[in-house]
Amino acid sequence: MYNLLNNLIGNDYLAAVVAALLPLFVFILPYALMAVLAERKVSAFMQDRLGPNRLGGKYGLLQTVADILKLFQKEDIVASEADKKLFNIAPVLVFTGTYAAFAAIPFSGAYIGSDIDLGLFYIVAISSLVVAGILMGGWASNNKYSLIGAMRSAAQIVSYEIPTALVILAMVMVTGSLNLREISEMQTAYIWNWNIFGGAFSGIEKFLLIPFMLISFVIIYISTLAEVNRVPFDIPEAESELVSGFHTEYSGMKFAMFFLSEYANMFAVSAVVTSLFFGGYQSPFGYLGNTLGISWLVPLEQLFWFAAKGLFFVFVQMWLRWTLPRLRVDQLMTVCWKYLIPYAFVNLIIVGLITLL
Amino acid sequence: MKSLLDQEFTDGNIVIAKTEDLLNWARLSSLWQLGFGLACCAIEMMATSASHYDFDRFGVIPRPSPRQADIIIISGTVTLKMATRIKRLFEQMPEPKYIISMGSCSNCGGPYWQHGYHVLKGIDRVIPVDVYVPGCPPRPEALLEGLLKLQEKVRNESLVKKTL
Amino acid sequence: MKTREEIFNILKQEFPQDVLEFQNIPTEPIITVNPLAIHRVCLFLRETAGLEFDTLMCLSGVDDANGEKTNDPDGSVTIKGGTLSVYYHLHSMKLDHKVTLRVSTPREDPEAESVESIWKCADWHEREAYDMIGIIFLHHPDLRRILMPYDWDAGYPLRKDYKNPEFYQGMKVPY
Amino acid sequence: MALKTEEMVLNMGPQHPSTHGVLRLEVELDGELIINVKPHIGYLHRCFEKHCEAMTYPQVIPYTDRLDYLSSMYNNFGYVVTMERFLGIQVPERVEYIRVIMGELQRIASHLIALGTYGLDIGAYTPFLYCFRDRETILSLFEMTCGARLLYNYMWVGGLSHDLHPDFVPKCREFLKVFKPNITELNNLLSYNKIFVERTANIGILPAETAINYGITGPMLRGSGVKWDLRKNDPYSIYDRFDFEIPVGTGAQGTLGDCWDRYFVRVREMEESVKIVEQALDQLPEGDINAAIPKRIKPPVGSIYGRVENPKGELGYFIMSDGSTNPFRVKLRGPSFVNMTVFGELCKGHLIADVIAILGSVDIVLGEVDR
Repeated sequence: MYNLLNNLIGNDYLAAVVAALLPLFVFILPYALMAVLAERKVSAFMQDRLGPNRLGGKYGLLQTVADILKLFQKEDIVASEADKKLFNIAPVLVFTGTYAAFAAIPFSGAYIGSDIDLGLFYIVAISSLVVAGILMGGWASNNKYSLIGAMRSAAQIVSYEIPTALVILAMVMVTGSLNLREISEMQTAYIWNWNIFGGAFSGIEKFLLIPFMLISFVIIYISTLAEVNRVPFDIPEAESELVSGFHTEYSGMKFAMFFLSEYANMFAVSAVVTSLFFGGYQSPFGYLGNTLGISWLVPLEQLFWFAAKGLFFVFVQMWLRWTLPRLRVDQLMTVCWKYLIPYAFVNLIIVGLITLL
Repeated sequence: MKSLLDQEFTDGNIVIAKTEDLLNWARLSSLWQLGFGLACCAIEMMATSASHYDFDRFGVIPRPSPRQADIIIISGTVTLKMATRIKRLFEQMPEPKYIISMGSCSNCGGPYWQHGYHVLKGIDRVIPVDVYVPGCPPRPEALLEGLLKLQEKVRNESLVKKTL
Repeated sequence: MKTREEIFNILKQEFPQDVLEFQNIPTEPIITVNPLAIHRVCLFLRETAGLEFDTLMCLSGVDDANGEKTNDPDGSVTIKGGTLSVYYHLHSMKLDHKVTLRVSTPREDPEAESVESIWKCADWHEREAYDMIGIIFLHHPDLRRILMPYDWDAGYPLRKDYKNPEFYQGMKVPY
Repeated sequence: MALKTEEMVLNMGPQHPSTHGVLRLEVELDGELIINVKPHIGYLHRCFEKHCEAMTYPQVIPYTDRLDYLSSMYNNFGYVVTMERFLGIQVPERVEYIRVIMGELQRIASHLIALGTYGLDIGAYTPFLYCFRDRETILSLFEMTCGARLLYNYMWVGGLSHDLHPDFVPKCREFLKVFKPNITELNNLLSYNKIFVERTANIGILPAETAINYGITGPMLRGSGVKWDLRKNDPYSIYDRFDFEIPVGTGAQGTLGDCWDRYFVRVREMEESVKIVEQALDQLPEGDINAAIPKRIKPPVGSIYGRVENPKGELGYFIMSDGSTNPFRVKLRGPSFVNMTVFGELCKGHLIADVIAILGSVDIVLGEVDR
């Protein structure tokens, strides 16, 4: 993509800037706006309500636009006792961490922000920035709720990165690559080539892998839920206990950054799960473009499939949020250290043995 | 006699007027409410947010923290002990902020106006109020009407001129 | 199960000095007790077999307003002398009988023993009686105002001669 | 050199999403562990008792509505039952039945809020709205009867303000029919949810001995396994004519007297209330509801303590009369007020999240705690 832009614009730096901004404006911002609205709509329909329907036609399509425009206009309060530098940096850091993760995510065969070989590793590493941002924000607010929320969040995200990493490791063993685009390419052709169905292996290995792939998927989905602070693991911002956790003291645009990055993060983790297990941008049953012989249609179809799969997992996250209660902080840690990590570890060993066959 | 254009210019700049409309529209369509209940009226306020009446249709969602709220609905009797806390909550909210005084108690003391030695007779003695909703308690419909009135007020606000 | 008269007789036998009188009012017979002996009496009522009053249903402070009343020029009343009372409604869940005790304390020096150590729920009730009427409960662990603000200095609102202040922390109090 | 540590004091409320109104909790914390909880109340002290002294006896009724505003009907009920005993009034049969129907519907409505907001405290948002949906139907039944949704002023000394609307009985039956499966739905969605059980079982255990000593009543006492309900143990009105159970906590998911038990007692009580309403609707006699309303209310000199089983526990009115038309002194013994006293005791040694869970299971209404 970068090369294409480079040829088009003819300037290295400009091309880099455009390549960096493109996903933000083409995909992430519209997605975040729609996701916030979708969350409100999904919750409304689950609760016998209608949800926002007064703006932008029948379905309240412009609701989030209005929300963001309003947040722009709000006064930016920094409490007098807050640590002003950290307080201001924190939301930027959280937003950057989330947004940077999108660089290595392959949206389609023709578009990936940065096609690096260490893609997966990069995503795991860069999304840890979010913890630093949250911790900073919580500390700098000089508010007890924020502090407790931030501490909980740090403990939670750091713990849940371990099962995530173990599962990713298992996947790397299976696929032999850390590059998400390559992993997606391996799962090409039809639905049974997806990693969740044993990937590109054949014969007995494939059938041996299927149960362990399912386990891996469940583990990574649960851990990513925890990493993006969604119910039932939303204890860092537990509304009924900690008011709104680490962003209690944030107002206006800084709050909007936390708000949008939460939704962006939801998609980022869903995208990783999709790429690892559900064929990434691959269509489950071949491409219309190939059939018709229109070559430029294929990447667009891939984008569609990628978005559809990612959004489905985002929807599942919302579904869970409006159904389940919240865990307590010690139970959360129990789930991670006593169940997920041992299972993930055993899973890792078995998957490793199978791939050796 | 003034022409149409002159009228536009006396009312304010066209560009400003249009931007203003947009900004006002954004503000009035996303009035996030501070999730804060005081007394009986709070139950009706909850009922307004719940399935049957659904405040969310108007873009109103409850925010637990005053820093992220736009309106505070004073829903119930304000006592002297509570009044100073409400004032602080109000001060913690970022501008622009609006207040709906819901129910007779917060309008004027309600049934407690005469012998209520510990009741503040009207929240407007402490903080400025935008919309008064009468009733004891007001029905959810009445609160919705109050919200629509507030939206009307926000719609007519101006960046350059002080609103009446 | 015992009637209130029987309970009075038992108490009178046990505490001839401190259990003062039995008023047989048809709606609710009342036993009057010495305010400084109420703790002992209550402990006896809870611990004695055959009485076993295990719950305190209600504890209410009352301004009897039986002193000398003078009308002030601004329409309010000042009361001097007379008594403030505390009513104890006891109930035994085991034996299903009830009794009502009363202690009367002088208005100028309203002191009664606390029963907090016998029934824990008396804690807040006594704080409330202190807050509203101004009765001081001796040996109460934490006798502070409970409903009114901690810095309320305009007196005890449920006394019949209570006068509301004009301002509290800069806020006008009357309508 | 050891690091210096100190306890953190966290101030929850008066504005906090889950203090159920304007309660303030001063929580002393060691990390997330609670050392001590001090509740501060009085932020909604509306001078109920002073107003009673200034009003005539019937004028007190609207003020009783505003005490526990989630169970207004029952507050009226308690007051009028006490006054009728004071005056020696026998009310017509129809009035008694209507009162019981209204009282039990109000109990369902009150429990629905208690359960719904409890789910909200634990983090489940949806059950709250489902509960509100059913409550809305009950409110429309009340509205049909007396014109008000929340504060009714419906029961008067000796009678009622309005007779039932002709449509009331069929509508009420319809509601009961719809409502019964909804209880099962609530159970599936929340009560037996694994996370919910994990959060509430073995939390805030209240032994029966402590409960009795603290004067705890209502679902809290029953959650500790004590079979005590004034409707059976000290019957008033016509409750002795109905066939219903008193649900008690069993420790099914954890220890006897934990939060889950208190929660589940409320769920089962709703089922029992449905039974009572059904029986009362079947037996509802005809009659004049205004026959026994006295022209003038002037009780004899003396006092009376009357109590009824409010949805939250024992609601007691201590009314003193000096022979005039105004009460000399009214003291309200609110169940929430007394149940709240044990709260600090329950919280010790738990985590912050449990404070919320315990507070929700106590189910207080600040209007009645502060009066």
